[in-house]
Amino acid sequence: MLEISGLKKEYGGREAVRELTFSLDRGELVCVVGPSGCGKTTLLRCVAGLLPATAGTVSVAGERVTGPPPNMAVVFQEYGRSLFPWMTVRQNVELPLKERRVPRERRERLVFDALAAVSLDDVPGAYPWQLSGGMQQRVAIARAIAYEPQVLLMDEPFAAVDAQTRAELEDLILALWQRLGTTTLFVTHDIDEAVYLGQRVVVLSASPTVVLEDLKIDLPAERDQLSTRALPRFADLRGHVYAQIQRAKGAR
Amino acid sequence: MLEISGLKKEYGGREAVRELTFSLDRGELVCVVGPSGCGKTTLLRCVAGLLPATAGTVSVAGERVTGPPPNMAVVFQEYGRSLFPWMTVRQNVELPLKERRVPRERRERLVFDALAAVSLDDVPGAYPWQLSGGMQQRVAIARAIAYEPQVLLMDEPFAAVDAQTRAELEDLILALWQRLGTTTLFVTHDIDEAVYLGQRVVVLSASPTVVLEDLKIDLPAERDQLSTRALPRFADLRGHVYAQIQRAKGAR
Amino acid sequence: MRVLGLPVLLVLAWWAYSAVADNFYVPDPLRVVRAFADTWFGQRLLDDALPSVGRLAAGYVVATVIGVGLGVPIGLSARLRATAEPVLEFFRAIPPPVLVPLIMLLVGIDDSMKVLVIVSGCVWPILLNTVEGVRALDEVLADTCRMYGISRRHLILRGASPQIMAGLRQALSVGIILMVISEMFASSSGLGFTIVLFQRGFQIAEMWSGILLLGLLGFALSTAFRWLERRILFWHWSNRA
Amino acid sequence: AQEGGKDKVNAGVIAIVDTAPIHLGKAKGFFDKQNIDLTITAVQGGAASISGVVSGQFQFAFANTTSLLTAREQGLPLKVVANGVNSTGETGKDFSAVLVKGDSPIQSAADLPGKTVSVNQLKNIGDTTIRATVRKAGADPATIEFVELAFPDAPAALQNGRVDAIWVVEPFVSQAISQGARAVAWNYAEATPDLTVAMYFTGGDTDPDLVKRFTAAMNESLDYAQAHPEEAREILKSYTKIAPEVIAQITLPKWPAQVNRDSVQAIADAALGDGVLKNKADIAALLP
Amino acid sequence: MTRAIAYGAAGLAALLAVLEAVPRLGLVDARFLPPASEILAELGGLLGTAELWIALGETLRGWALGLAIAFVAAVAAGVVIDLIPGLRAASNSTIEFLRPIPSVALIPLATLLFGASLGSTLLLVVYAAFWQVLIQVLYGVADVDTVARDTARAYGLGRWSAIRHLVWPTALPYIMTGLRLAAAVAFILAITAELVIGSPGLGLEIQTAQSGGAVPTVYALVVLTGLIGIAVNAGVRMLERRVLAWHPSVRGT
Ligand SMILES: Nc1ncnc2c1ncn2[C@@H]1O[C@H](COP(=O)(O)OP(=O)(O)OP(=O)(O)O)[C@@H](O)[C@H]1O
Ligand SMILES: Nc1ncnc2c1ncn2[C@@H]1O[C@H](COP(=O)(O)OP(=O)(O)OP(=O)(O)O)[C@@H](O)[C@H]1O
Ligand SMILES: [Mg+2]
Ligand SMILES: [Mg+2]
Repeated sequence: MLEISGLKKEYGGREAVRELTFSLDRGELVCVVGPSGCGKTTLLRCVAGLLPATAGTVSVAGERVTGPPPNMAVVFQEYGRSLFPWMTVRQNVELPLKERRVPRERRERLVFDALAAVSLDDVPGAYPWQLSGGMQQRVAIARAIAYEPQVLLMDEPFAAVDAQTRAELEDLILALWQRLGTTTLFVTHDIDEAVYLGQRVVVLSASPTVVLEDLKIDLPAERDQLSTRALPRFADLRGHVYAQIQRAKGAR
Repeated sequence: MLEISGLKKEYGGREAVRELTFSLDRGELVCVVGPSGCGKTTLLRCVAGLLPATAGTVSVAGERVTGPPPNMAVVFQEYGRSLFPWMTVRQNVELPLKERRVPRERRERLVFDALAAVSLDDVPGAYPWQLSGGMQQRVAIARAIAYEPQVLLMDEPFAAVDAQTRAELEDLILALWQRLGTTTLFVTHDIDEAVYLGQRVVVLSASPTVVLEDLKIDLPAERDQLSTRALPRFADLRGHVYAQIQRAKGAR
Repeated sequence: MRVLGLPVLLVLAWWAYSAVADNFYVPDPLRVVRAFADTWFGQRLLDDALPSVGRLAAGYVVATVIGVGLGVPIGLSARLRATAEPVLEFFRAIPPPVLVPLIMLLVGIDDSMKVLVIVSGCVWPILLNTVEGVRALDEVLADTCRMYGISRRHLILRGASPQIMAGLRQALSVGIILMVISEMFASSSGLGFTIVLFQRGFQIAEMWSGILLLGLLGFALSTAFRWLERRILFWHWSNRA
Repeated sequence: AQEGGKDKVNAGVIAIVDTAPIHLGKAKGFFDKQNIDLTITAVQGGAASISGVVSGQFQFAFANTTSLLTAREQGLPLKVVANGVNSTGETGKDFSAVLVKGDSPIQSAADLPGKTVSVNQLKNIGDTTIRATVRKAGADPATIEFVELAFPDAPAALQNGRVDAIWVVEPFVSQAISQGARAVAWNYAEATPDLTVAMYFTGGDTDPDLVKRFTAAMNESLDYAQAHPEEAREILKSYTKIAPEVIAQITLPKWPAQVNRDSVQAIADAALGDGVLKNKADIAALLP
Repeated sequence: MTRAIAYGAAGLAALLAVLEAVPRLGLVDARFLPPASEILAELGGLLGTAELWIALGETLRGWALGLAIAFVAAVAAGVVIDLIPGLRAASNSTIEFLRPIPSVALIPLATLLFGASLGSTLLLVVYAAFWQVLIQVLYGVADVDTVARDTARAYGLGRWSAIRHLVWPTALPYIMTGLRLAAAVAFILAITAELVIGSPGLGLEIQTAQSGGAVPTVYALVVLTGLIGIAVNAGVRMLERRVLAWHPSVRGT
């Protein structure tokens, strides 16, 4: 569904990403982790078609990406800046559908369902700045869901929310993904989160970046904040990724 | 060393903290956890003498607290706002000592040692905004150490730093505490962190707040990010606190 | 009580001074108030105050249209901005009053001259703030638009509106100043003209009443502006309750 | 203030043709002779010189008749000390005129009603004398629309058709005529015979002896300028920015040492009739 | 960077070309708008005369003196209003009323009180510049971060230390903004006072040149005021850069 091959990115002659090659099958949820500044955001922006790559290609459903592809949605880390502050929650979620000329009735259905899925159907008339951080990020997620993308990209979406909200949002993402089967690329720097969420975890090296490891997460499909995280296998995987990243940092 | 008894705080007639009673022995490190908005910051500001309590008393080393006590240091959550951006790292650390009229030579010694303790002795001339978030928080910690407090208060000091830096800072706090033996009250909303750091964990209920549980953490004194967290007992304690907080939230 | 305390004190101080000092140029407040009523409640309001305000409004609107209209494309295109910046900086730095003689040479002396003088001063704060506002549009928001195929018209004016409003606010005070100055040249009506006429005729109390009226006008306009701004920028952090 | 035996005097004077005598007199040393150390400060207009005198910045200043009458009416204690400048009294050869475009249908002052005429300051000597001239020509000046336009701006405004007629003084009269404008009225000359256009004055509490000496120096300067027009033209180059070729052409005013009381009275009456003054002026209190 | 300069130069060149072409092609009477080359030549000539430099000195003196008085008075007033509890609320309405009074409304008063002299210029400049600075000072002293204030208290900083190490640096960026705005306004008002009242300075030169019908001189002087305006702005920005090296608005660039 999503293929990244030989991706390279230089900023003004300085190599940030050296060579990335990996792919996602339809309906897969893959997490990408790596040390800070290794190029996770760069990778994601290249995949989203927001940034031209220096070399290599990205393709979605066989189509080469040159600009933002039509069936892709992104949830940015900076939720506070990705919502339109002068629009209500419902207007924010609705806007992309309006621009796509989705008929009114279907549009309302989609918006309502998406807000319900993130438990925000009681505040459609509120403005983003009247909501807590976690709620704002849920609005951004609702907007992505309502858009019905084939591919969903998320860039450290929970980096700025507190731990309890974060756990809730993680479970929300898992539940939605299981229900809708959207191909999802999830970027994070939190190893626990990556192991908890992903079917696979792609570990990146420090910049100039390559793929250090593409790790299959062999935990039960049904996950739970307490029991899954308490599994010895979880600690194993966690420790393994942690050691990898330490190695990556050390090698820098 | 630090005694909190019958502490009650109302904001404009609305009860935020109902009744808190617990104490810290000299040299103890106690973590306080509780659901968001339960009054952790309120508690800490009362202890620091920055906020008058509605009822009850706080005393440090037998002295009743009415304003900021002289031998107490505070590390705030918002490190970005608690460092003076117009001062260099060394000036920030030095300022409280200057106010205290510590002689120049001794002051320089203290500042140097504190910066060395947080591995920042190579950037004393940098301004806070030239540092990463984790480094800024280490400056705030260095300032607290150089102040040589008998009691150290920390309010969710790592809430806004990334997971890897956070792990490093946690270990830094543990090492410093073991070396200096400062009585430390550490507020967090991260259960893992509380269990990992504390000798005891005080669990607060949702607002109006009371102490739900004062839990002894019977983990080995020597802690390590990977092995300690992988211990079955760690998962037990973690699960126990988690369940308590869920209960506290549910009861709201 | 608090709100009124200081103004009352100031008026009393004025009164006391005028009584003690017997300064020809500082008449006592009562005379000024009487002069105010005699001068401004009547034909003068229609003949002088209204045309002034009308020209101010016209100049302000034209300046807004030009400022925003040029500011958006200049803000969007880095190349255009680099080309236009020195020229804009230069024109902005010219004190608007020195343009009065030139504008008079070029367009004459009727109302269009006065309106143009107001435009020539008001347009710069609006233009430069619009450029800045458009240029500083949130990148994340711009990326969001690209990702979800949202056309940028949803973003540009709204996103830049806090800055544009800041420019409009500056332009308002510049506009009042230029309204007065333009009427001090080649005029036969208007508030600025009338005040100068009083001054030349040494009608001191009347002159003070004109200054007072200008103060009231400035105050009323800035109050109205603040009201409007709150409505338009209800979502901006500075206006959140 | 006495210094080295000389009184320091600051005089506020407009930098126009009319004030050549005081500049000439200073250059000739007439003031030194009277033990006056004279500084001439350029001011913008009558209002500035009057308030300069009232505020004590100037001991003496120069202002036109109407401005002085208005100030006196408002109770300012002004006193004329010397004559300033007079009309030549000759139609067609004066330093002040109402001009129209060469191809204008306006032929004389009687055609001005209903037209737009520019003056440098409204409610001042310009509109008063123009009204008087029009009245003398047998027409009713009530429908003339006066607008304010500084002298330098007026010729261009006339050219562009922004106004129907302009009132200007030298050097703009010569300049505009050389560019094709045509004079239809000589308002100073026609309004009243030998009009005293402006005068030198002082405030209420100037040392009478100093006033006497200043008057003496001023009168000597006036006489000298009147007698030596070429030197008067020459001195213009020192304090105005008028081009030398224009200076050679302009019509100079008359500089008699005596104030023409009748003309001042006539202006006061005309101003009262036009509503520029509210009360009958006390000429005697103003004039020496 | 060099590209930006090239584009900027191209923009200026285009402006000059238009100003040269319009009168030469007869689109506007060259008597009213002389070609750019003539204006610049005139400016060059003027710069060689002592008169111009004296006038320039007069203008800058009025500007600098007025700005300095307004600045000191406004900073002092702002700090006093902040220090005395209740004064802010009490003075609020008065400030809000006096501030929008256009300073040019005082021109007649200045003419009467001081005539055509430095006093007139100062009255207008000080009045206009004072409010610009005062408003910024008031915003600035109110903007002290609560966490920073708590930090100062927790570490035992005294009242004067807090003002010196906390309030003043916090307000400084605002004060600099106020200074920048005030410098521009003060320059405009200095020129206006000279132009309208006739106080000595560049404005009076413009006025006299215009009275003599010397149109190219008028244009040359207008261009000169524009250049000075740019210099004033650049100067304050440079000062700002030095004083606020730590501030986000400066360190970003
Ligand atoms: N616009 C840019 N211009 C120049 N260099 C850039 C730019 N954006 C990113 N970089 C550099 O590219 C590298 C990768 O940055 P990127 O933001 O992709 O890292 P990241 O993995 O997302 O880091 P983090 O975890 O801190 O978000 C960094 O070294 C960064 O300094
Ligand atoms: N200044 C204040 N005025 C009124 N209410 C306040 C104030 N500060 C805090 N509160 C209320 O008191 C309660 C406790 O707030 P506090 O900030 O102490 O919570 P917390 O436990 O630190 O939360 P968090 O984990 O989100 O930081 C909350 O309900 C809050 O709304
Ligand atoms: Mg990133
Ligand atoms: Mg808190």
